[in-house]
Amino acid sequence: MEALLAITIGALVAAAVYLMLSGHMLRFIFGLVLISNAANLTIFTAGRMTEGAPPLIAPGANAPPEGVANALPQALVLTAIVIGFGLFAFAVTLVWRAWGTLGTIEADEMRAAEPFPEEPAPK
Amino acid sequence: MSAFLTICLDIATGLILLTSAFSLLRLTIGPSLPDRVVALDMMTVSIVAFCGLAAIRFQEAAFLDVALALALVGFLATAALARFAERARTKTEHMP
Amino acid sequence: MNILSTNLLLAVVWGALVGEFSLATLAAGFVVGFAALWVVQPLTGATQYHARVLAWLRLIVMFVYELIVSSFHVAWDVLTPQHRARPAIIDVPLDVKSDAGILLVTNLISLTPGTLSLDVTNDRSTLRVHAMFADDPDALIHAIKSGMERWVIDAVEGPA
Amino acid sequence: MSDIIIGTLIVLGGLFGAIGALGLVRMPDVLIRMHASTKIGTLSCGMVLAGTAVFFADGSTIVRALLIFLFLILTAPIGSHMIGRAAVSMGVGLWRAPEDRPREPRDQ
Amino acid sequence: MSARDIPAATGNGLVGILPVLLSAAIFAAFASLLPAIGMGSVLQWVIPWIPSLGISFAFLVDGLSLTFALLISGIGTLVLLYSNSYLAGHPHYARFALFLLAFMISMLGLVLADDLILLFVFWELTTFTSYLLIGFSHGSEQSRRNALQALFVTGAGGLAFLAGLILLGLAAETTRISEILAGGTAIQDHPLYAPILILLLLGAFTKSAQVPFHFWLPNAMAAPTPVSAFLHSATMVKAGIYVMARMHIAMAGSDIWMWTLTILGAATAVYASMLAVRQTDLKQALAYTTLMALGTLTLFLGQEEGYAMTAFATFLIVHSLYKAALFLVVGAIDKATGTREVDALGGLGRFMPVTAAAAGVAALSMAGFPPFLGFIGKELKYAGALAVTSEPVVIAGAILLANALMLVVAGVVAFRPFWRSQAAVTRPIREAPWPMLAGPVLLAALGAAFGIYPDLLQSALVTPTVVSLTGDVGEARTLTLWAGVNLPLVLSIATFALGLVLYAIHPKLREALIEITARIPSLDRGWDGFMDAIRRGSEALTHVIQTGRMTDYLAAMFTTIVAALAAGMIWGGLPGLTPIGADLTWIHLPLAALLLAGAAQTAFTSSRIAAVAALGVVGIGTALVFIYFGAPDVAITQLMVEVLVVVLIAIVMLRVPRLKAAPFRPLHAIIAAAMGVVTTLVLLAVVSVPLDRRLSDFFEAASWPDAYGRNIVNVILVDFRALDTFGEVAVVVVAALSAMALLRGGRSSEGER
Amino acid sequence: MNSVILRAGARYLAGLLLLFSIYMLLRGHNEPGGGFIGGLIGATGFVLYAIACGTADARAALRLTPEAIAVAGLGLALLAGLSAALFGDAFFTGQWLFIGETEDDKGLPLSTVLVFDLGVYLAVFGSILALVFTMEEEV
Amino acid sequence: MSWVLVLPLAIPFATAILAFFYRASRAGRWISVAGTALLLAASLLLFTQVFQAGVVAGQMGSWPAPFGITLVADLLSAVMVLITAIIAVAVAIYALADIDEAAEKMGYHALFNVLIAGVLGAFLTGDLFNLYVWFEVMLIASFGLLVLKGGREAIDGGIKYVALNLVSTILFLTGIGLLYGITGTLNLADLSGSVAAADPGLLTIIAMAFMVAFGVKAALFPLFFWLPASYHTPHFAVSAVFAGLLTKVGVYALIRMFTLVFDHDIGFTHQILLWVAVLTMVVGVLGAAAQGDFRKILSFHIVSQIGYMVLGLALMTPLGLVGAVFYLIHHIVVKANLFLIAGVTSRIAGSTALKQIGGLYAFAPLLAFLFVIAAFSLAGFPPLSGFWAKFLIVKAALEIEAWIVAGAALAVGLMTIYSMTKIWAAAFWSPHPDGIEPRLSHFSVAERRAYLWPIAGLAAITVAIGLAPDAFVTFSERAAAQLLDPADYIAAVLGAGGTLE
Ligand code: NA
Ligand code: NA
Repeated sequence: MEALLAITIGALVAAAVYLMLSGHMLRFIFGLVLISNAANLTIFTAGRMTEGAPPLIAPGANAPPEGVANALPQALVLTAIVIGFGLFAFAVTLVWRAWGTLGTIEADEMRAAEPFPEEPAPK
Repeated sequence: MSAFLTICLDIATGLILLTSAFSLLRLTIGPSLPDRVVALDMMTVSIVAFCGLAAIRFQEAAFLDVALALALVGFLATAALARFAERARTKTEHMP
Repeated sequence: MNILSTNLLLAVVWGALVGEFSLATLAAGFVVGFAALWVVQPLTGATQYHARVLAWLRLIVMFVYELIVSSFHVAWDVLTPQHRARPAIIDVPLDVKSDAGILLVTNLISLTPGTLSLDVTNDRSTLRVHAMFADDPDALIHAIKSGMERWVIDAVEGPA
Repeated sequence: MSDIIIGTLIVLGGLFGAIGALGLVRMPDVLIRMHASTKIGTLSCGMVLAGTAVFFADGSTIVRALLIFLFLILTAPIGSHMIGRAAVSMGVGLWRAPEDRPREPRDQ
Repeated sequence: MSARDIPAATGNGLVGILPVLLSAAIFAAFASLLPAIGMGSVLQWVIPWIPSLGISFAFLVDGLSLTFALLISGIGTLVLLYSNSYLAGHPHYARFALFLLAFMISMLGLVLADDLILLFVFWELTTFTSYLLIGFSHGSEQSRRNALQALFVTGAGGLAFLAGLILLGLAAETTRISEILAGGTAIQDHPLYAPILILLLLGAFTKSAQVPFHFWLPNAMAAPTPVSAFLHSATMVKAGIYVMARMHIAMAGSDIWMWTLTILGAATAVYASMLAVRQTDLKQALAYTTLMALGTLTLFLGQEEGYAMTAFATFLIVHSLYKAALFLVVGAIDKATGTREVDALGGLGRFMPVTAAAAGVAALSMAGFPPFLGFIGKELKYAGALAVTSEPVVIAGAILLANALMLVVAGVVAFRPFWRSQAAVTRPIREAPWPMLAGPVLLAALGAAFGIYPDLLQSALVTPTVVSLTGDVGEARTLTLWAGVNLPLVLSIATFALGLVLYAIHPKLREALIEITARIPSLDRGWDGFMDAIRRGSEALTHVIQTGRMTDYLAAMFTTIVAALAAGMIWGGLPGLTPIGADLTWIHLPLAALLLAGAAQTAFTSSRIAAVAALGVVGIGTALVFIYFGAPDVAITQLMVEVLVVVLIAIVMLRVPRLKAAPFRPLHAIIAAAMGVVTTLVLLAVVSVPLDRRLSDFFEAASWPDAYGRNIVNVILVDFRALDTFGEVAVVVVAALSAMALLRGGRSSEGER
Repeated sequence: MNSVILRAGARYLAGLLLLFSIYMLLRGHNEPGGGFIGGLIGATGFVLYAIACGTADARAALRLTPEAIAVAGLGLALLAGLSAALFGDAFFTGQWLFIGETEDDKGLPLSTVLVFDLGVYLAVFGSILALVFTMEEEV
Repeated sequence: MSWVLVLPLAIPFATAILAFFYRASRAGRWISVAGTALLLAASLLLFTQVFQAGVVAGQMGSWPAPFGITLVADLLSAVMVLITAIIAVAVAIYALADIDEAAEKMGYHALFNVLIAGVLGAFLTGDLFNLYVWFEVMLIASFGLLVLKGGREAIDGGIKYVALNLVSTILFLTGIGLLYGITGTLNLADLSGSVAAADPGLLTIIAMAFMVAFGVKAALFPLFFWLPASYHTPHFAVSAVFAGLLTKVGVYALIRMFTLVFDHDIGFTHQILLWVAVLTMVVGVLGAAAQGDFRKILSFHIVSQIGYMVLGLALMTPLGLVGAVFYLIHHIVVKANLFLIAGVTSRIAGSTALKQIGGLYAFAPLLAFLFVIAAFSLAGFPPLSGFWAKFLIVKAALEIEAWIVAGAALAVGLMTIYSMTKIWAAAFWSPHPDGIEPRLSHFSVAERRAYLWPIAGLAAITVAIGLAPDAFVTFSERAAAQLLDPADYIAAVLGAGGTLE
């Protein structure tokens, strides 16, 4: 499954990058969500995959049975998901505010901070 | 686990994945916004079922916790999108 | 609902006695407590408590039954090549007033054959229903009012 | 014995799910599709969960399965109500008859 | 603010006096060293500064450095005294005096430093202080431009100089100058000798304004006249000369040294004289004669012969004396009349007799008339030129021409304004106050005194300087007014004759020279174009790179990622890829298919809702992977987050506009595909090697017995790696706070467009 | 959203979600769950409430401002980590107290780890609500 | 032992939390000042310990390395922490005058302190994933600070900053996953040993991912776009702390990873770094030459100067690393200060656009003096700190006969002079185009103090480094020696056991 997932992740990344390059900030956000998922899956995959054996210790036991899934990547992914959500939440808010303030959703039309040379800098 | 159950499990899993696939199809073709929301909702429900099947397949009841959480909050996505559908009508997207 | 709290308390006591607070033991405790309260009913005075609990039970059973029936209904329509549906949107007057009642009625209507709750008007007087087989709207309204709504009123607001 | 019950329940659950989803694809208008998804989807899920409950047959699992089902029948109709209401308010036309099927408005 | 607007005042009080006293004290201190140095001793003073880099506060006083030190502090004192009157009442006089004093001290540090890096520190300090002084009249655009030009040219040379010094330090394995010099010409055998030399000369030539870097010096005359007198005649421009002289023992003697210095020195001397004659502005004319002097000094440093060395030492002093005097005189004229245009001036001798006298004496010395020191200097020049090992005739001829032109300039500067009668006097002219006279008079008088009594100068400064240059006291030649009838004397007479002729035809000569020099390309004319080219080139480049378009930025970033990873793969090679079929069961396929379908739908749909829903599908698919591969906690979190993502996007979509159907973008698709491919390849390679699971083994073993938790993932989160979780929680909280600030803060900025 | 049905359902669902979230928080150390998941679920409850009844009602139900809850949660997590100093241990060293400990049963565990998880819960809960409420109000 | 490592993290967090609750009152700002002062004390304590006793390491949660998270300070970390604390104090004081009440109410002080905490966490952690977490803490706080000002420019700058940084963050995360996938560990000291067993080719590929990810943070060519697009838009206090610290965290991470972990194939990785560094220097400085705004010029110069630091790393010689460390120290102080000065300039002269201002030399000589110190230090004029920084790097390049590199470094120095004098000529020397007299006396006494004390303090540090560089060079030599031979670091971390062994 690692190999299949590696290919799938590649496809997710490709889709995400294509979206992020579109110039439409909403599509950028979609790409961001996709590529975050891809990154999380990458960590998960790189930590190797074990079917259906969550790293839980049964009551009465001192340790999980042999061959449970690798717990550390799971913890890392969980952390990454939550951080990713925080970043996403800010980014999506920013896009919204950009639409409100700059009046465009097209990234390449956002030129307030870096105006075209012929335009006078805004005061 | 008996061979019968294993086969049943494979069949059921396949059917549930088919459910997801059909939902995905509706999601893709739309055409209306509510269509897509319904499709996503259906997909959420199918994942709940999938969790149940996974719990049996791996004899691990912990997967039911996933199902439980999803059953509770999956509705929220549906509600948010449905509300969007309704409000997008009334509050047409204006240039601020 | 004083008696319900008493019953719940009994469930907790049961859990403590069994030494486990799993939901299963608590449920068992609730049943035991229900029985106990029924037994001591003469002491606490007559209430509708037990009748309503029974009404709830009926509601649940009827509901599961209707859900299964309706699923087969729809499944049939899905699997057969031609669509038999003659859909329409029908307004049903509502008698049930409480939040819980309205919620239950609309939910049950949605999960039972041929009908889907669309909305309740803001004055809570009318329920809009999408019916798949709306050849006879009046019959449908009657079925709802005497079926689902009745059961819900019995369970939530007490039997008439 | 229990394997047969479990197997039957989950296969039926899966079958209902697939049929419901097929309905989602096949049925003529969005409100009718919602009939399919709301009712059959809930039932399908309920059956699989019942199978799970039987399989584990311990209190905590049964309660969890029951709870999930309860959540589902509580939320699914509310969801369909919201979508349905939105669909109606958006003017998604009702499917009438095959001979003069109206064009459905697209969300774009 | 020009000088004439300043109301007459006697000075600037204590701020004016203190620097004069201070520099006088410095001068006196150096003067007190004269006997010891005259006896041939060398004083050294070392305190450690940066032992880790082998750099110390090392100072060395020998003939060469003492000569410079005396010129610097002596002329500095006079200039400060002069400035106090010249800029009397100037609102920024304190800054002026501070900068001038700072410059003087830097210059002293430069000539006394016995450490390469210490020398450079002072070198750059002189550059910097002179920048402030040149731009002292900062209100004028021209002033600012010229200050920048001086800084940029000398700064550029300074950086080459630094490289040369560092290399020299590396080659000599010491940064102590005295140690390098003690090694004699050993450094010339080092393979880096040529680069070191070229780099050092680049520094020296820019600083000393040698052709072709000469153009900044006349422009630097934008500075107040006392500054020009001090920096641009007597001191700073001689820093390059000093360094060449300082390194003479170690570096001179090679062909490259000799030819470079001789040719560029001679070229500078001749060319600068022509430019000087061309000028009508007195200060500009003097500026070019300074260049001529510097060229001559460079020329001499190219040689090793005793006459050349003696000529160098003498002319160095001569030039400083008369040139500083003449600059100060020009300042007095400017201050008195408000102009420095030679054609507008005349008849000042009646009103400013003392100034006129000082000017006359200094000019005679400059023109090389006996009995002034200038004459001795000139004689030695010819002697030195004739002693040049190759092409002495050409060199002597060049000097002759330059000297004749010098005579013309001397006449123009020091004679005409005072004694030409035709110019109309438009305002009352008064003699300059005594502090402005002290300098010219004293300097001119010294020129005369040393001419008449050359022995004094010889023993005190010239001979010790020659020793510094050659290491051999026997190389010092005698200074004398009358050395008999010899070739130098003949050349001197020829110079006078030619000079007087040229002076007579001066107006025509000037026009002719204007035409000739106009045809010679000058870097100054190119300067503004050069600066403009820098700006426009930078703008063009920046416009290409920093386009302001985010898609360009992102495309560049992704391309870089692909390129970097691909380069790594090509260089390092992939160890082998996991085959697709490994551990694959049928159930994996629909999982992957779900993810792929969701991703494709998100990428290509033009319906927002479809995209969001498809995003949800990917989220669900991801969660399914987590579920299936034993990560319930992660799956729950993923699902929760996915739901919230949908909720937030749904809210946002109420405001932002719909997607437009986007045309297919082939370039972006290629970048995207490449990103996907490299990701897949790397991941396939990573999972092909076995994983070391010892961290998780530890967590599994310790989770329950030591951390009392049975959910290992949770124990990792809240115990084993709690710090991660804490940081993560901080991220979430701050994200919320930031987003709130953005949402609420934005209210006011809406509609600002 | 102006829906009688949704509003009626939201009250129950929100309560249910809140309850469930605390359940997930408390069991997280031994079963799937924990502070994040609990906080996320709890927040979804109030988000639902806000969608159904408006943010004003939801804020009223919450009593404290969500951002204050979030920052307090962060503070609580920090305190849980710092508390190890009182016992002479390193930052974030868990301190455990078992109530009613016996030979074969550790009894009811109370720990700084749980306090930390509670801080995580509050921080996640408050943050999400702060974000969503503000967004809702600005639409 | 470990608490001395924890305090620099805990103090800013506690400060942030307190400042948040007092954000609506004036107390918030003073909490921030007091908190950063306390932080400075704690940082001094840490620095002293590391300086005297060598590498300090502590295991969080008492779990032994490599299982638990390590906080560790070698000399490089310790000095970065100290400098960060100094900048924090300076900016906290400066903020008293620069930050308006609206921004305070929206939580400026909390965001600022969290940013500092994130920076410090990045410097102190000995764990790769934990480094990622601190990067994120820093990043999200910087997002908030960046857009706090609102307005078109800040939002536009914010969009680009956020978008490009998010890409790098995700790449970093992916890199961590991959590195874990081949080594099975996250502890940096442990990684240092574990990579020996890994496939070198694969390691090189992953190293490239890290190089790009940190390259974005450090603003290397061609990944720096976000910086000039955004740094001129926020409050001045904010851009000062960004300019001083954020890119330097990227540089720090590059130094740490490419000395401790990715030193297996220097001939490839560091050679690439070398040319990237040269291009960064050159492109950055040319970018600056094209600008006509005080802050935009400074922003491009950050890019350019980062090139020097990375050059020092890329040379990977003792002297090169000495130069890199020294450059870091110098640059943080100077660059932050220049942005602070830009803020005062803007307040009294009305703008940062060079064409629209002037007269500062005539009317605000003190400011002019302080600017000269910072600007000419940046330009590498002796005897200011920047000279020694440049000197070390150039000497390191010349030492190994990297002529082109050294030449580029010197030429870039010249262009830096060009830019600094451009600012000087336009803002200070030339008269104000509107005839305004930009005087410091326009401020109230309290404002003037809040503005000038930090600037003067940082200028004093610049001068001190310049005049007495030996201590700093010696220090940098020790730090570089630790980097080149991380045995002490590794021993301190892997030996810093928790309670369980
Ligand atoms: Na958990
Ligand atoms: Na920065």
